[in-house]
Amino acid sequence: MTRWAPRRGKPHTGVDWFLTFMRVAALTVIGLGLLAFIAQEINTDNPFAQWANPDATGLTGAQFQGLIISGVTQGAMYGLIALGYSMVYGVLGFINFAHGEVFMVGAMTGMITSNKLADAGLWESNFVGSLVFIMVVSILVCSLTAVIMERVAYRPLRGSPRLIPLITSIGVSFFLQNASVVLLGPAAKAYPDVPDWIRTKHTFLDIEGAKILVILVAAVSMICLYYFVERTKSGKAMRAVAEDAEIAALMGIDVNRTIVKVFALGGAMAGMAGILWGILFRSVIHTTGFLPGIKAFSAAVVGGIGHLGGAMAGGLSIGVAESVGPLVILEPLGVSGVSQLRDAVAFAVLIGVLLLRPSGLFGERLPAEDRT
Amino acid sequence: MTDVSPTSGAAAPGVKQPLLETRGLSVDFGGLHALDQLTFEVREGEIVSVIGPNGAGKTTLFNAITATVEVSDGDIVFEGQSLQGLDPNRVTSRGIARTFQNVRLFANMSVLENVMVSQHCRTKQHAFGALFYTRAFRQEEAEIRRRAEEILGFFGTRLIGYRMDQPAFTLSYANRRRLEIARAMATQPKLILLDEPVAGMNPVESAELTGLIGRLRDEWGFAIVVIEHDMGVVREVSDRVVVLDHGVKIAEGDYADVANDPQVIEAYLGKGAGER
Amino acid sequence: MDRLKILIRTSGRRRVFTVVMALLAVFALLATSCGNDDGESIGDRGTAMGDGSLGIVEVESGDAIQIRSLEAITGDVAFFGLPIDRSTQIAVADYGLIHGFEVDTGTSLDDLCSNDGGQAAAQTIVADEDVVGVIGTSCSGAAVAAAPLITNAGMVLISGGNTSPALTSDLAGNAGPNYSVGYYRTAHNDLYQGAAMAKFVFSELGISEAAAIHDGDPYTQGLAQAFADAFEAEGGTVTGFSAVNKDDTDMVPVLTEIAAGSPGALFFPIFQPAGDFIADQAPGVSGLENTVLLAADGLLNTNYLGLPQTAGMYFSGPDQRFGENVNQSTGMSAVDFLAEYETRYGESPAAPFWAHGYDATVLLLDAIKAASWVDKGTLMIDRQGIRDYLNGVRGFQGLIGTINCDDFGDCGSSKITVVENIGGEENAETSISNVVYSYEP
Amino acid sequence: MGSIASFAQVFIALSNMPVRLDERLIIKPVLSLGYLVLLILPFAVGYRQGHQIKREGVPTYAPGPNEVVGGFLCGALAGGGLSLLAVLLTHFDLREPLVNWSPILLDLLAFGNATWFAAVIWLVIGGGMGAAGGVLRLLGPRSRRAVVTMVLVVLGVAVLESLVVDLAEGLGLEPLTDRLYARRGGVNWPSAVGLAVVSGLLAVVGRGRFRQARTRVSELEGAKRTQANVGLILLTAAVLIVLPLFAGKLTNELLANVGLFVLLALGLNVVVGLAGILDLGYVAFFAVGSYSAAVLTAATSPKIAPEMPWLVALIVVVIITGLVGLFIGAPVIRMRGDYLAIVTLGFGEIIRLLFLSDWLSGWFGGSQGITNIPAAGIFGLTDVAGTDPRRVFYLVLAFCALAIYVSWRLERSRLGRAWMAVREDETVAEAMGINTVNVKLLAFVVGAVLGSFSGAIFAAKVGSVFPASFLILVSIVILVVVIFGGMGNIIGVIAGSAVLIGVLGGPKQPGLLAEFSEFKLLIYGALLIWMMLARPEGLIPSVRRTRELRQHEMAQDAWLRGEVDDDDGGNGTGGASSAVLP
Repeated sequence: MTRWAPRRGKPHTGVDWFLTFMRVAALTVIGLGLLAFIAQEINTDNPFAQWANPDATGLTGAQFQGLIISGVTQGAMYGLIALGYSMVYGVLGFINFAHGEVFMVGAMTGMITSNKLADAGLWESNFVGSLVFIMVVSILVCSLTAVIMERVAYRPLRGSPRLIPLITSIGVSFFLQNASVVLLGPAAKAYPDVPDWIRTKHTFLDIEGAKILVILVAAVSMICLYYFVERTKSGKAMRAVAEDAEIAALMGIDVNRTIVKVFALGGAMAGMAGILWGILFRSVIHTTGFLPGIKAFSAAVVGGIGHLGGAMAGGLSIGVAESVGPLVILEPLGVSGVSQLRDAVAFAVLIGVLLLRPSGLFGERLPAEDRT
Repeated sequence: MTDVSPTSGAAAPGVKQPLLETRGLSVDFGGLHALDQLTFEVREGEIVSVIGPNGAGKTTLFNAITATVEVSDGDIVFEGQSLQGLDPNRVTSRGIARTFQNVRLFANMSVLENVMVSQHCRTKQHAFGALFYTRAFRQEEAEIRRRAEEILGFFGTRLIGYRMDQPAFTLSYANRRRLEIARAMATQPKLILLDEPVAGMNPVESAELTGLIGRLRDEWGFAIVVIEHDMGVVREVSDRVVVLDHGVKIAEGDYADVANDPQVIEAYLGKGAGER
Repeated sequence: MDRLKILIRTSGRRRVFTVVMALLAVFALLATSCGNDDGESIGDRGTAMGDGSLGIVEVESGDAIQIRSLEAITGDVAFFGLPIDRSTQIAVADYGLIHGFEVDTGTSLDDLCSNDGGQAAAQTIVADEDVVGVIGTSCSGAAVAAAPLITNAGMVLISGGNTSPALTSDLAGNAGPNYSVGYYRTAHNDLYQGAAMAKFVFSELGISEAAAIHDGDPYTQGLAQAFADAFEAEGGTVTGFSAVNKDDTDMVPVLTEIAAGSPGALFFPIFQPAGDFIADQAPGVSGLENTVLLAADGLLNTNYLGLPQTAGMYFSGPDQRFGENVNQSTGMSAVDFLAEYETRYGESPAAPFWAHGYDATVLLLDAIKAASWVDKGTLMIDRQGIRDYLNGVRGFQGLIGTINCDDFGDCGSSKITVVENIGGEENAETSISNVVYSYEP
Repeated sequence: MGSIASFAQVFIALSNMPVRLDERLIIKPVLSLGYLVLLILPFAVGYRQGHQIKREGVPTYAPGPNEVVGGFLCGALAGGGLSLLAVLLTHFDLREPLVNWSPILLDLLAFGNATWFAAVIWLVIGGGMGAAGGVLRLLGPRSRRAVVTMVLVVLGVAVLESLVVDLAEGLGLEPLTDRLYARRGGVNWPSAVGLAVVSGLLAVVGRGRFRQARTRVSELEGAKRTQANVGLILLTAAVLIVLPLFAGKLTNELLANVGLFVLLALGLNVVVGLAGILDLGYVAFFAVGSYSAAVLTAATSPKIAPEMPWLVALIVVVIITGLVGLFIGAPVIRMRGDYLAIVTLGFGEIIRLLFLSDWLSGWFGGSQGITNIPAAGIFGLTDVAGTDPRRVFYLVLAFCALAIYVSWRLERSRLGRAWMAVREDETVAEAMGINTVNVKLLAFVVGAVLGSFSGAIFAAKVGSVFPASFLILVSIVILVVVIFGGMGNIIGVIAGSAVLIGVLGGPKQPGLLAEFSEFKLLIYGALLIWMMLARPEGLIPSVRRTRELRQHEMAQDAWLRGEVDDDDGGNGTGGASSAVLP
């Protein structure tokens, strides 16, 4: 279905007026919140800091830094997951709703393998080796899950109306989540204990080891992926299929194979994110993948879907926004219990971006049939 | 470039007022000028053909008029009022209807429904009428149906009878083209834009449709703009021909003038080519 | 109506009408004859309690007395409801026959820890008119919807897990908004626990600035609120009151929000796994390095106490030093019960309310015994008698200690203790009885 | 195929389904529900392997003993998975990650005997079921029908025991059910045999009649056809009105729950089925309906407590939900379909979080919800509350009738046609003069209002509202119901709710198979995938939807029937044979 660019101009219908109003209102709220926050930071006693929230206290520099780092860590994982959404959307033009569950499968695999390793005593004696091992296992399992998913649930539906595979993927997501419940039980499952250097803060920037690890690994994975997509033959085939599958097929590219590779690659990134999640939080449950999955999709949209760098940037912005937003914007406005609303903030970012800049921060790259 | 009309307003006495004018219309696609400062007009009851090689901006012109593409400069005036800033559906309700080059019917709706739904902007019964099944609602439904059957009847026996209740995708190619025209007629326009109406038809069908285009004007009083590649059809139907190349109008006039214009020949066949 | 003729080939409208009316009449007769067995004699009541005002349940010879168990036995709160459900089964087995009749608990029902789940399950219970009493629910939210249904049907609902003040009273003689006559509980009222923790923090630890976090569950929110209110009543300042979502993992934002008020103590009466993350991440947040962490019975289990990050934390909860207590009716001691539980289910109870469930069941069975008599081989149970018995319970010795029922169904022990976690997996069991403060109003 | 089935068998075994369901007897003392779930797959595989794809020109061979042998092999392979599992269960301990890796499972698989017994017996059982499937292929259509009916009736009667008993009690047929069912559940095996014989005979005798009647009705012309349809509708209505009088609380509660979901599904059907907008946050309107009804009627509502009568409150609720529908709809309505889905999901979650939040707890009670919501008074005639599910059902029925009327009228109006056009091709619809934004927004609002009815009834029924009732899960379940039943088709949607919510149960409502409650979400997920792959048009499809999804096949069929439109000679570039849109 072709989508035409709307004609530029003043708002001319009720809906447009309403949307403009909403845009203005959203920006006003953000602006007021930020101003109130800044006022708080300057001096908690000034009247502007207290106009909405008389108990305003402001944050110390260390607290603010802690927030940012936690947001960036979280965002790096969203970014890794978002890559999968972004690549699949770029190639097939549909949202693989179940991708978040692939991430959950990764975290679960990590939990099982690491516990087995801990039973054998290897986890304590050779932590780094074990870590690499569970990463490899998780990547393999997740790629396999993603590929099976594609083969069983999505390939037969290629070419059907675009909402059909989306609905199917909701079913897949539901199925995987509940398969985990019935097979592994509904309780949260813990990773074995990690060495102190992971748990404690380091002198470097005063960050926990786990967070440094997450950010580093995410960066490395991103670079590898970028290299793969831009430089290798398979990567070029992927880009060609994303550009226009029919023409790519005419050029002798095996489209099915390429799509399988895309799923495998997305799965691998999700598997990596799953392990990082496990190391950072040391606990996993069947719902681990659901909300992070949706947020990661939001990240892909925010960054501009189909754009790899955008996915990472989007992940970081969603992560930081949901970490910082409630405290910096909502609390100075007198909203109580703001941390409860962080998911709401993450979704609000998605809605806001789609309202203000529907093609994302970096512009979207869509399959031929979805473009103007 | 023999007979280029004056830009606007200065219509010669005795000539009908322009129904549609474009004034310096430009459309850009990321640096590419799909339309460049295009100025032309259509008068009431006139059939104008727009021709030009592939990529000349013909369909873009239609898209610009029907507001499905962003206009970067210039203005479109219909019945003395600017169409700027209107949504596509508002343009249609002002009285401009179109068909699509690649036939886009509502494939799963029946033939009759395709025509009925296109009367949307000319009818007004809303949810309440439907819910309470008011007299006005029933009358309007009956009227919509009658009108739809009348329009389908215009094409002879092809689209009526049992076929009215068949889904549109069961139609043959030629009948789909006809249904597209019927659908455009159902919006009760003053101006119809036909995008390659005979493409893909055999000579018999295409001759028949050419006749229909004339009857559309004569019997229904529509002004018509046709994009067409088939020069036979163009010669047959056009009062006036506009030639586009790379978004620029390179010629305008009656068929004979345009066909002999060296610039047109060059645009079609490249430099140094002979008679077509 | 006459269009029906095509399908029902009858000769006229009148005939259809007659047939339908006749059928209706027959069914109505049948229906009334089924429900009408009050005419029979009820025999000699003897000393059985009650006045028959809520009706009498008859259990024929060979049948069993029907009670039900309604707990949260699936999903993420199963760890909480399952031990109560199991202790009900054990109590029924221990108790033996009542006037020579067996007791049947039927299939365990699930309250899904929610109001709609509770109502749906309650509906299945009340559909069976032979049921005399229900042990449940686990979650207060479920009881809010289930209690009216169950008590209206003349049954009693005795909970071993509900703690919300709304279900009974505010402890000052005012019925809570969701109180129903016929509702009882052996679990303590939240107000006790909130007050106990507040007193401990303010007087024992000498901290005058505290904060609280809940997770949006009615139970945790109620308890956190009770703590905050009691702490302010003590003269302390509540510097922050915030909430997380149950599936949150990154607690840095909420902890930063709390840290902005620099509290001396942080009370988070929530569940696992969110509780793990708070304990783990709190020391890393600037401003909370030295804050004392406090939690409640939702986290008071060996699994949580064994985590490295929870060493030194304080936990409030019902007095769990059940060791020396013996249930006066069955003679079962807490130690024996735990042994029995282990043999039956291969694990120790995951949440502290097993004893409350056991006592609740025994109270119900005692009440049935006191309100029933045998007439010609049929057991007659007076529904009102069961309530009369429960209203009069004073000084009953149960596993949880001495049980007194007040006018609003609060039968629980009001004794709350605070324990300190010694730290380390190996000390988890000991930590549970490492009482550093105990409270009784 | 056999090996896939064997994986599936192992999955089922490890999901704890057999062990959990073993308590529920189907046929006493032969078969429990737990074993039943392990028997279905080998049978299905055995039947399926004899499946032939019928093609013009390729001769079809008559099914012979090959089918039985093939069925046996496939079935044995499927059963073999369990044999292998039994062996593994004895020799390895994987209880650590797999919680159901337990001796109980082994015991179940081995029927209490040793491991080797389990290994052998499952090969035999699997093979036997597979062969039975193969044999079924061999039977003539008439006897096959009889066998299938027999099995389905016996299983149906056994599985739906609680419903049958409840109804029988109301109708005074207890003696019959006492004989049919054993004391603690399950059909007595002699009765099972009897039931099988009777139903088999009935199938042979009756099925032809039924089909005749159906063709007779479908052959009726114009006015008479409508008459027949109206008659059928009246009959259904009469049954629905009379039935609850004889049903017990259990059945009525079930009917009321199904009704609430029918109402929700009808609302979502307007949005998804008619206008083609995939709304994953539909629960938001359910929540808004419930909460606004609660705030308006309950005396204990925290901020404002106008204590309106329920019917008056309902009018306000409709206005509020309509506005919320506009508020949510306006920003999303121009988005691409799949973005819209995710954003509505986000809105659904935002709405729930707002009701839950401490911030707005002054208005909506936060996590403590709003309790003590009074019964819904209907013109002072009756009070509808959860204590009497029968009245709830009648109330729901009335609103369902309203919702059906609304969707039925709108579908056949100018607006309905516009929705269809928008669903087909939005750009063209706009070019044909349809204001797509307004039209879609209207669908959104109509859906919202229908959902709010369900919410308002829910609040009065349960007597309290808590945020936990409005999880994303509810949206997904409603979507599954709509899709399972058949998008865009009112009857399909109703059937979908009845089957899924009635039998399996809703998100918080137990269905007839309460034993399945742990597994129902898993089954929902699997069902959604399977429906999309095998029958995307749903259980009872709407004609239009089928066309949409199976355009190619239908066009081909039409061509084969010679119906296709080729009177023009069909020799343009797009002739009749390619009469399929891209």
